[in-house]
Amino acid sequence: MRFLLDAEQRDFARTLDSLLAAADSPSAARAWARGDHALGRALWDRLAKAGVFALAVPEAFDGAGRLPLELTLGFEALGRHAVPGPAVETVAAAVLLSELVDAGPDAVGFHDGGLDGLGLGDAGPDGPGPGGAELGDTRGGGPGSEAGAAAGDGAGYARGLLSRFASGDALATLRVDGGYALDADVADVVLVVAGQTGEELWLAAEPGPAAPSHDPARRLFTPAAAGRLLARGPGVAAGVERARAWGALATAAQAVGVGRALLEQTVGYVRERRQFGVAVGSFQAVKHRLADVLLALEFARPLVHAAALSLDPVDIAMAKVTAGEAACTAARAALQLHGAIGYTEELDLSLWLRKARPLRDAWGTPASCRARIVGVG
Amino acid sequence: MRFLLDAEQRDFARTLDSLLAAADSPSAARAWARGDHALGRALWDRLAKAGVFALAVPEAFDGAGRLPLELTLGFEALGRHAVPGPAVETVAAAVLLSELVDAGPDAVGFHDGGLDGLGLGDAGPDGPGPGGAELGDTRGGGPGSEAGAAAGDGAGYARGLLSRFASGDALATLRVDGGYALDADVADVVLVVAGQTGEELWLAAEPGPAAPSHDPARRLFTPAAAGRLLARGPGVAAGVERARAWGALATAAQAVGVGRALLEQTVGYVRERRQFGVAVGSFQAVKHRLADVLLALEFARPLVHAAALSLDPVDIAMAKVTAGEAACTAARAALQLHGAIGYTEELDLSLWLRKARPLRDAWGTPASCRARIVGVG
Amino acid sequence: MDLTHDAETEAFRGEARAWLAAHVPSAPLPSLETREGFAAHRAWEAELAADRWSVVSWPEPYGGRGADIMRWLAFEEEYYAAGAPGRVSQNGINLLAPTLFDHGTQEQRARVLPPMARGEVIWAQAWSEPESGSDLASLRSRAVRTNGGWLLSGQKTWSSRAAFADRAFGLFRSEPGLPRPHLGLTYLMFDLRAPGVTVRPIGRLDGKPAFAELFLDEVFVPDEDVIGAPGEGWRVAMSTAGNERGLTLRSPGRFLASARRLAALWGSTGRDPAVGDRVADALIGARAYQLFTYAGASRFAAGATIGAESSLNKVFWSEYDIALHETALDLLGPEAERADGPWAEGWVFSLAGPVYAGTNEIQRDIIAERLLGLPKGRR
Amino acid sequence: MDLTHDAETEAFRGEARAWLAAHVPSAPLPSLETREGFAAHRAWEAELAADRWSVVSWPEPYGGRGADIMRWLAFEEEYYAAGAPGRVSQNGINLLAPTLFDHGTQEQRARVLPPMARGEVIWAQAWSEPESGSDLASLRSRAVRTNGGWLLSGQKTWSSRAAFADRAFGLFRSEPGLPRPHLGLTYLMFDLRAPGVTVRPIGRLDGKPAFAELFLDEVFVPDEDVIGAPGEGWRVAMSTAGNERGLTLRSPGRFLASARRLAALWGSTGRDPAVGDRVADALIGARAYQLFTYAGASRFAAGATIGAESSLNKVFWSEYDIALHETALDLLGPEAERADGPWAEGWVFSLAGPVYAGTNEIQRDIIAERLLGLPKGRR
Repeated sequence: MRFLLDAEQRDFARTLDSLLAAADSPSAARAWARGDHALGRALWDRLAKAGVFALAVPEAFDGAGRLPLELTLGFEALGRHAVPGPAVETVAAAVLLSELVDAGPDAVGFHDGGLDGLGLGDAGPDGPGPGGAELGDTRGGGPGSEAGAAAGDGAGYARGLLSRFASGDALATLRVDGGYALDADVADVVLVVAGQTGEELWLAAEPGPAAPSHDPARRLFTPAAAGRLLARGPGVAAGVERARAWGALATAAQAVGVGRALLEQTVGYVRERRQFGVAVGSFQAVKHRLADVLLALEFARPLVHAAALSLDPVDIAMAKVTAGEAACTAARAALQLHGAIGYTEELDLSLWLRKARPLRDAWGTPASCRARIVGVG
Repeated sequence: MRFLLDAEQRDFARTLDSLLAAADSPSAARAWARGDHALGRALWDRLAKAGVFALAVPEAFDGAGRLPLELTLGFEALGRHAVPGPAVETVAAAVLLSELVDAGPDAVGFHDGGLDGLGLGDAGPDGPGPGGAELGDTRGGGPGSEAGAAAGDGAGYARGLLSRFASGDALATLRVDGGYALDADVADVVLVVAGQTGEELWLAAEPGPAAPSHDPARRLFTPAAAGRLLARGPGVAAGVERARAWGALATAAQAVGVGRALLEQTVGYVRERRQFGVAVGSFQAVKHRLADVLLALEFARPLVHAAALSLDPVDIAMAKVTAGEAACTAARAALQLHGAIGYTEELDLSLWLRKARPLRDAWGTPASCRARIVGVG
Repeated sequence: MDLTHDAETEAFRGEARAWLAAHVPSAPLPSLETREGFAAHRAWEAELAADRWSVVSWPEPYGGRGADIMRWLAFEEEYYAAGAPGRVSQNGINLLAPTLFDHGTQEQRARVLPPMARGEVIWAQAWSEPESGSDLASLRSRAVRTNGGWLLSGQKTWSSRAAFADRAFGLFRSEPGLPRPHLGLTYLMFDLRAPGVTVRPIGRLDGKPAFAELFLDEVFVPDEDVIGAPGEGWRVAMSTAGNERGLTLRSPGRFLASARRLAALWGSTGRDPAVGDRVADALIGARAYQLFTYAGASRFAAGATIGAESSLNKVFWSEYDIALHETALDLLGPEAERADGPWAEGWVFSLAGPVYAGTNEIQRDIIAERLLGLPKGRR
Repeated sequence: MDLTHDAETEAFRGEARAWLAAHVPSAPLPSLETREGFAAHRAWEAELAADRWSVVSWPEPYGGRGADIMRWLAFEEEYYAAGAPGRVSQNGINLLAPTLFDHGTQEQRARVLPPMARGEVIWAQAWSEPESGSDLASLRSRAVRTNGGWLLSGQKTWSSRAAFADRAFGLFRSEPGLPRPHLGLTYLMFDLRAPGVTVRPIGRLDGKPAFAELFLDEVFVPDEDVIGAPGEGWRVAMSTAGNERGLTLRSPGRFLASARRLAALWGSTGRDPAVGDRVADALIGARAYQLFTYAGASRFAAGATIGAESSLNKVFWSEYDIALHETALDLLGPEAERADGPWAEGWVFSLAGPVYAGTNEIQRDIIAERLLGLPKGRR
């Protein structure tokens, strides 16, 4: 028992923090919200070089092996710096695809590139696939243009994607249970889980219609289960379950980072801002409110780390609900203690303020997490 | 529309307040907790002379007619001064019995004094009954000694009781739904509602076993549905429903009074008590906490008054839950801001502190009230 | 004590209800914090005014119906129950107009109020400055005496509606250097399109320009646009602030309607028993707020003034409003993330409640000091 | 980073579990705040001590097992999971003993600790005085030098366990008139049955004499019962207070067991969906508190000291404990009124949490000032 980050882990977290602090992530987030993804993708490249996106990809596909604890450190940094983009979704897609390629042919049937959308062949060969299937090929493909997939069968294609996720070269998004696929317009791969029992995995041809989120750096798409049927079988549903767990974990870590950023900025503000002749931070009501924010965050983070160690669904649910609520507590306090300026989009604070509630509800609402914890969900 | 107490109502409230302030109600409450009821009954006599116990009794039985708004003023005063005893229960019993004597023979069959416990005759004559049935007669009567009731039939007996309630001469308690009958050892009349559909009303022979309450001035009894079957029929269940409404209303008013007393005593304390060289009441955290108590009470009281005006079950449920929670909010703040001294039974504050939670749950828990408000209970 | 409106009020209520049923747009107007929505809401004000429903509590000569506070409350209940649009004129109607009735001249009332009632002139408030948020008395914008009027210079901020409004009102320091900061302030009205005025819209959290910064550079204001005596602005404004924080800032009708919508949402989303208590609390809170307001209105009708208890009112509705909207978002589950849903704008709007019109921290200080008598000064 | 106890700890845990399964009384003991219960709990301490389970973290010569903090945590988890009795010796074991290990003499440890471990001497704490609750430095009770020792005079209050305990420890002012109130205090141990000591039990809310007032009139204490140097008492005590507020005041095992009991109560009362979220929060809170403590213990094991973060710990468990018990009472419905139910005593006990060992108001000040760096001094 040593429930402490080791030196390497602390270094990793510190490195990411410095990297992102130097990278002007607020500008990237604002540009992303305007539909300009260049700065954001540049950020992703730097994070990929630091190894963040390899943390959910097995070594066989150029990943770091699956390292959930390190992943939570990465996502806490992403949250702390308001990094835009479908990062959680790319992790979830990576977990899903690697589960699929590991599953046997009884569990998952892959598209073999030679049949139409309904006909599924056996899983492809065991070795690494060509990996060279251009993403453009599949995105262009509708049900009537299946010939474009001849460059690789489904399993090989999945393997190729995994390498590209690990290198930060591809962004993915995922739609499950009729929910939203985040940033499907910019994602290189849009996956849609469909079918009565969630056993179909589609490569969507189109991002579908968009809806705005409270966080303008997030755009919510509803791609249809159409395009190419990448895989089918009970292994898809099982893989989605694992993907959800990782998605919830990464979101919880991101929420802790968002909460920390909000707390730090608010502490900084109330130390400087003066009203009635004194620093706002000297009022006891202000102090106590910020003490409660710290309390919420300090008791959320250990839950996130423990969930990463066990990957147990109840542990993950505990981490998700607690981190999400802590971020919202931080947001409410930050808004209140900044006064009117905090209510504007001009202040960078808004980049975090608007993220707290979406992260609380994405990848497992508090209600669904609590239901799982008491065993009714 | 004039949602304000009129001068007469304000006078009534003020009179009760002065009367009770002069009467050393804390000593009466402490004595009551020790099982010495003399001071408490003396208090009841004074309240009865001021007209409090006539407020739930129709004029035909020497009451003031039913005046629910004035009743809430009375019960707020009782709460504010921690008056001990089954006051709410006596009101509920008065409402129940007057409903029964008003119901027709199709709805309620009364014990006619000549049959055994299972045989019920018609309701008695319409005029005022003899009213002279000694309470001792009925309390002594078991199923085998029904002859003792020959002095009056059930309806006449009920009428006699109502007069005695109005004059403060008799205290009643009531057991419904297998709950507790408060202070059944000291009550002159112990009623028990029983039967599959709550259509039987028993005059219990014995108070039954006692259990302690968090408030030592309350003792919880479980009398058996045995002794004399006073009345039976669907009118009993309907009357109990009305009695419950009045019980909840009176309890809500009492809770507001308890909350006010706690707030006043705590404000007084923090103005005097000094720590770190200043009055405790000058700390912003203390101020804000007490502001929240005032807020809770000031928004609870109008609900109590409105419920008294309409006697609508949803209005009463709103008043009950809000007043009960407000009293508990006041208790928590009072305990915290008094520090250790507030945690002792020695300080009179404890007389109110220990009342808040029982009143919150008696005559309708918050859960049952909220369920009724959203229409599922 | 009774809760029954008199026959006159009920008749008035019935008339309002019938008019609203016939006129309220079937589809919601676009947000009033957008250019398009502002215009649509201005048109709605004109439609209200055409049948004298825009300022029911004003005297008839100014476009009102002389409704007393009980009829005003009844009107508001009907207004929100009908799902009618938000009031783009509210700064003028709720803040400036009461000041003009109390402190303005006959000429000012005749000139300013009718176009306000018709939505022809929409008013922005201009209280705050960058360095004085909660601490209003520390204002620094100046009003300098000139021939026939005043020259305003300085900066105002958080001027709600100013992005698209026509005119504004606020306090300016006309006599600097006096011993207390509340002294030497003057209450003025000015044109947002006058020379020397620069309006810089500020986006609120959802990006809509709900307020603006105003940069004033020797903006001429004629003497006729001073309200009350020069130098007396603080006293004049405080009567407005008292009004703002009192009974009319948020009418109970608004929350009664919201609570009913919430209960309907709960019903239509499967009556989740885990959320039932919070739905009940929303229904209770709306009723409690209505009753608290009725009690205040009854005291007001009996000749009392609204004092520090308006701080109770402010804290209650602002926290209630957030809780109600967060319950709605929780019922929506993952759908709640959509910023374009019917509950989304209400939620964003609610978040500002505890901050503006006197932060809830300050309101709680006032409650503790003025209503409970706790020692002043330390915070 | 890992959450797996080493094999030695697991073996230790298994041994504790087996012992507890064989020894924990099947029926709960009477409340330790009654004379009868105090005696029963004292006997239980002796039973624990007989097999060296009363002070597992102490060195073996004093009756312990030299358990490190991880084994101590494992023991506590097993202890509460087994439903074992409350610890009547906790003042001595958790507050006095750490002070003696840090500041006592070899002679003092040899004399004081073994009878403490065996429950033969039960210790009361004597910190507070009537005029110094949260403001401990303002103590006024005196220690006056006399031949071979000190004479204690004055009044102590809120002395927990003192109604039935044997001895007490606390701070006394030995050098009055020094410029700062923290100076000139001396840490002493004294006998509650010595001449000059009057113990007046104080009933807590449920009437049980959980603490007492102590009146001291020239009570002689020999020099051998001074801990640390005379005049250095504040420094000596602060190490104890740090310990009290740190990791050992409330062990996570206690709350893990309570949360499991709450979940069982929820299950046995029909799984009311309106209360499910609060049951989930109790389970989450117990786990979060366990993990927070593990993190602190890991830092401690790695050589760090427990600082201001112990204030986070204190606020968390004290508010958690009340919420957990109030959820239980809500599940009990009207039955919750009974003061003799299994949850009742826990609830009354929990209510004191935010007040004692430094009020939560002071803890939040500390969190804000020391952990967040907000300006000190104004409150």
